[in-house]
Amino acid sequence: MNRARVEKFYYLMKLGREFELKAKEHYMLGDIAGFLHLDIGQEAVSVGTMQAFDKGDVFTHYREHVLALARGMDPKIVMAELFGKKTGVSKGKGGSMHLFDPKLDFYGGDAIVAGHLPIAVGCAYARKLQGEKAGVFAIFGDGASNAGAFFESINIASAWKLPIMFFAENNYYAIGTHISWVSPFVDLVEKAKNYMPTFTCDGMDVCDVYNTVTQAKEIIENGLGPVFIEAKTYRYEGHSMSDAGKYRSEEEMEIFKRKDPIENLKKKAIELNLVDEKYFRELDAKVEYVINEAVEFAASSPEPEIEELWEDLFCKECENVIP
Amino acid sequence: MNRARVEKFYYLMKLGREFELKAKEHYMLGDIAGFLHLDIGQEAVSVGTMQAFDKGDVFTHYREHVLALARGMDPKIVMAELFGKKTGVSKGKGGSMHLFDPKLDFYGGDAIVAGHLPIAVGCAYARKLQGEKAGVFAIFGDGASNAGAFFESINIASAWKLPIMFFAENNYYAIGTHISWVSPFVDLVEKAKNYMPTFTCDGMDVCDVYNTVTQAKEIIENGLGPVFIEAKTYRYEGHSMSDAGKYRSEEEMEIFKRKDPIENLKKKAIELNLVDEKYFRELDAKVEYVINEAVEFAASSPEPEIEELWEDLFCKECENVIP
Amino acid sequence: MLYRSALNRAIDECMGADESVVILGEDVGRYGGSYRVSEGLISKYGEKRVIDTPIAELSIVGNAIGMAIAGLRPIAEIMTVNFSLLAMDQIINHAAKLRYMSGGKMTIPMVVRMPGGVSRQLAAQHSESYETLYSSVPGLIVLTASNATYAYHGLKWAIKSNDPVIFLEHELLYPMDMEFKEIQDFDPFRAEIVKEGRDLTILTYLKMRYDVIEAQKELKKFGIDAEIIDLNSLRPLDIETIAKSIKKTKKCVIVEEDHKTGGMGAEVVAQIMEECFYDLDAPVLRIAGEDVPIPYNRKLELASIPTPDKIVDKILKWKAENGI
Amino acid sequence: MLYRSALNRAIDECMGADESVVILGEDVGRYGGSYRVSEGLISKYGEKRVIDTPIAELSIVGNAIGMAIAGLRPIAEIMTVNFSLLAMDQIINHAAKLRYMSGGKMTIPMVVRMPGGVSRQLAAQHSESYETLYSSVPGLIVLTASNATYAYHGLKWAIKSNDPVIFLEHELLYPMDMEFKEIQDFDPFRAEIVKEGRDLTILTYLKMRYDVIEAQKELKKFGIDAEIIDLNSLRPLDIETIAKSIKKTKKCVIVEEDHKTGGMGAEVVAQIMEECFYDLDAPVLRIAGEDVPIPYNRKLELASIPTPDKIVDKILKWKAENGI
Ligand SMILES: Cc1ncc(C[n+]2csc(CCOP(=O)(O)OP(=O)(O)O)c2C)c(N)n1
Ligand SMILES: Cc1ncc(C[n+]2csc(CCOP(=O)(O)OP(=O)(O)O)c2C)c(N)n1
Ligand SMILES: [Mg+2]
Ligand SMILES: [Mg+2]
Repeated sequence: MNRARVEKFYYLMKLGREFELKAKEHYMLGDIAGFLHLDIGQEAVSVGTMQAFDKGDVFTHYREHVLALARGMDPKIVMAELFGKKTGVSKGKGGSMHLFDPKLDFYGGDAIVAGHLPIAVGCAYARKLQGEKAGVFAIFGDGASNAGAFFESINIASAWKLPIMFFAENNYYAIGTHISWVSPFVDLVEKAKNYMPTFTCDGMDVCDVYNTVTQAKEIIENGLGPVFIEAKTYRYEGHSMSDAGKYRSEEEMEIFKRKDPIENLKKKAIELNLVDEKYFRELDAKVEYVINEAVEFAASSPEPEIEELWEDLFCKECENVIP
Repeated sequence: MNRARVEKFYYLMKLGREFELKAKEHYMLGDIAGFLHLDIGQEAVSVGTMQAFDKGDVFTHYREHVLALARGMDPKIVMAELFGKKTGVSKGKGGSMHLFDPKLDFYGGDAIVAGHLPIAVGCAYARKLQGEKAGVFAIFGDGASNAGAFFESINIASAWKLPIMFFAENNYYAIGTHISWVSPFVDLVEKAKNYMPTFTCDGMDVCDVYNTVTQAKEIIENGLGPVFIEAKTYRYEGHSMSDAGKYRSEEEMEIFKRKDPIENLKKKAIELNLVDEKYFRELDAKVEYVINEAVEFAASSPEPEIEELWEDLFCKECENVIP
Repeated sequence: MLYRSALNRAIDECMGADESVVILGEDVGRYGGSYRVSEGLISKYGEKRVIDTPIAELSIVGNAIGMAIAGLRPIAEIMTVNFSLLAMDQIINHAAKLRYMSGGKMTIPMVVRMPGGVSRQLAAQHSESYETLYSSVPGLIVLTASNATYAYHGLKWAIKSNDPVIFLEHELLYPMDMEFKEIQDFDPFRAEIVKEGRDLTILTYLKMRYDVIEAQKELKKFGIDAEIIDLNSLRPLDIETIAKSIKKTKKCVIVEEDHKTGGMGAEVVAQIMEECFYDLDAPVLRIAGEDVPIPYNRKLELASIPTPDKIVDKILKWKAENGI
Repeated sequence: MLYRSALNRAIDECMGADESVVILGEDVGRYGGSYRVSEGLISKYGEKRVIDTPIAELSIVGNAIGMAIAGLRPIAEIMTVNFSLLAMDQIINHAAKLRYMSGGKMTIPMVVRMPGGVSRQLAAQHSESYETLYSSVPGLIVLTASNATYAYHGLKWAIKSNDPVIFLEHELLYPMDMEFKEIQDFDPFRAEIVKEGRDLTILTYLKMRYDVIEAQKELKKFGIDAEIIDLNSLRPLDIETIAKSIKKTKKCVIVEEDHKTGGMGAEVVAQIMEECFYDLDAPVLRIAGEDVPIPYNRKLELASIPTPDKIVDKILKWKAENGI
């Protein structure tokens, strides 16, 4: 841990948290609709992984705002997407669950549980063929680890020694279903350890996530095939805005809130005398500014025109020839 | 090994072998068509499993003639089905790949690779609920062990401790694709051993198959959840009648032919002085008689009437009310 | 009665009366179902009969088929029809075919319940209506429930049926409070004449029923007396009721939320072509969703599906164009 | 040229010209493809570009999408369309939607090739034609190849296209030796007028083309001069060519192998209803497969699909009934 890293981690986690708190507010106000899956509590995973896995391709599921921000997506265009605006990263067509930016190699936002995993594997195949060392990062939840698409993916990646990192974000719940009811293992590494090297890390500790990903990605970069990382973490909110998350006990919630990734990073950094309180207040202020700017941008951006309904279905060449 | 068992094993394996050789002949003559997948070389698996797993439900794939016969299906109605006759076990509608007989708890003959596995798991769930101890037997090939349906099935069966035996009939090839090209493991137990107790047996040795299944099924009967057995075996013929099987070397073929399950059982039984040559000749004669009878029955049976095309889609109640 | 309560009651009564009825799906148990259809059932019937499954749609349907083979009467819930694409092989290649290809030996008494349709800004992967994918499959019965009465009776019928039934619901209907009628001789395959009329037959189903009812009030102001028919059953289709209405009105419109090209309306039009060609004064008008994935933005989303206003406009334009 | 050689040549030329073209599927490599379409390619282009996959259709298509995203041009082969039900989610929810829901940011240049149709006694799980399942999906281009010329040009076009193309073939066509023509301005979306005629328009595609040609010879003996149109592209549909023909003949028949209810013909009829209603002298006749899974027995199998004889009979009967 050093000062620069603390700054980056803290800033991005705080940015993610405040971004989502603001999104929640605007969901309540009706500016945002549909499914809004908050990452609150899980920021260490999103930030730690994206900071460590800073090259290569990223495939993710629908709970991806913080991952996108940590990857470098401009909060303005993410918020605008949530508002359904023309200036949004997916032109208002995707919404919260579908943030895509090929310029950032971010092909994220799949709303079919585990549906992005075979795609990520195919991308990894291509990268190997193309001689790209960085490989592919694919993140998914405990719930996804029961899907056929997940198993086919680890099987194929292992058989063909593909450069891909499977990152299991185990927050114990798939909506209201606890992983222990529907899987023989609560520890998801059990599903992969016969297939590839596995790692576990503390999903509430951004440094641990960062270090583990950094270590694991060497295997990929050295052409030694896929790796699997599991991080246990916890979402403070319900599954999405339409879920109150009542199926979890206060105690369980408390255990994780005590490990809050943002508060703990702050505490540790201050304890280590790397920075002081004031330093964080400045970062907080910066975050506030950026978020407000993002909301303003989103709110003042235009809606897409009706004509756009029929655009973006095909590439230009096809759009032109298709009657 | 005792005399009675030798008789049973030998008779059924020989029956299977001769049945299929006859089927092959009649395929060439045009009496049988479509896909015809021969089990020749693999009879020890079909017979050993069905003799040991003699209660409970059986789910299988398309390479199932010998399994059906070993389960007790009348060779007449199996051959008639291959001939597409009204007297066939599926009234000529199913053919070689679709032999079903609920009276024998034989729900076999699925032509979608691994497609029967989730169904078998559901049946096992029901049996557990109903308090039936015998459970379910599901057999599949090495190729099926790469399918999402397979993985979902072992995951669910393990999570819910269902009474089901997964039997992997590993003949190394899925049509022309060697298991080592498309799976990280040639030993399929590797895919299951984290999920449930696993066993391996020699798929060319009927006694070993029988003993292993007998041992494994105790786990199921005692309500301890699923088990997984792998048998390495080999098909002498191509994948189906439309495949010459040229992708395999003569040497490879020879290795397995030297382990022929029928010849070896015979040799061993004679060595052990359980029976003599003459005894087998009598069994062979019986087999010949039964097969000829089956062919005669099939050949002389009537074809289905055209009207039957519209029958059997729905149950009587529905057939009556559906306009 | 709430639409979702009607469904709940149907399941509850069947589970109470018959031990072999079980339900399975993601979050159907302790959570009570995404749309609260199975609320309360787990405490009444226990977790062995109200089964929380993993996120594995292929297995949900496959497992249900196996349960049916073993003598249970499973009701599988696919959280939304969008995810049923993962279970397509089990539905089409297995549930629909096992009986036929076994020469009638196998019996598959099961229901697959699925909500679908355009809800509110759920975007492309959560807004589909796959009526065509199912209603084109021999061996399946495909019912849709637009109202509490049909939801209750239709689902009960489906659970008792010995053949596989695809039971389609609509996400926007669950919380709606609706009139409810007990019906004696319930026939799941009968279309409902929602409103009689002389000038024009409007066919519809699921949530569009309500948009059509709205539109019809407006059409009345233009002196158009529309007959509204809710199809209820998509496979088989009650072409008899449709034909009778067209014989009277000579004009027909079908309103569906699904994408127009290859949507349910296509088959309806094709059957009308076969049965009513000489009765028609004008070509049947299809009012349907646009041929694009459903976008997130609300304005675009609404532009992608029929609304009462658009239904009225399109009908007026069509009448003018055809001089009818 | 053999039909399968035309496909092979198209792939071969594209792989030779463009390093980013790869093929993947079960047994496409060392085995040369179930129907020998990819024969010889692995020795020419190596196993990195001619990829033998496990039996995992969901992954075959999903992997192909990922390859496309990474800049390759994958051609995925699904051994038969029957198994594509396992890949439906990747095809419909991903390949078809990624571009749209990313606001045009994602580009998915890929082809999914699949043989289908009723071959010879392969029974219910190996004999389907799922044209409707794909042609009803916005975001997909769906082409069918009934002949070597279209197979070659159509597949080449598909490989070069930057959008996902479903390329449907028919199992009985592979070994057929066919006339082959080089075409300069090839347009994949144009229907082909196979034979001009004055009395009647017969629409068809894939293997039924040949049954229709047979039937037409017989019809001629009854003094009926039929125009035969091969649709080629199912999505988009060349309704222009169809409408022009109907304007001339006033009568239309569609012959398809797929089950009648909800088959491709339904959408064709619906578009004809929209475009040609006033031109028609009689209702469009759909001649299609029966609404049952395909049985194994040869007699029943043949009874379940159109044959030249049945096509002739049904047309004569329809003409008599409609007095045309
Ligand atoms: C194939 C599929 N089935 C069901 C759903 C509905 N669904 C959306 S998220 C979710 C839970 C996923 O849980 P998990 O993978 O643990 O991720 P988390 O939401 O906890 O991050 C479910 C069931 C879906 N989107 N896709
Ligand atoms: C889902 C699916 N994909 C492909 C096929 C075509 N196919 C039929 S059998 C087979 C090979 C299966 O190999 P394996 O599971 O090892 O069984 P074996 O034939 O060796 O007994 C394939 C690819 C199919 N029937 N179903
Ligand atoms: Mg989770
Ligand atoms: Mg094999």
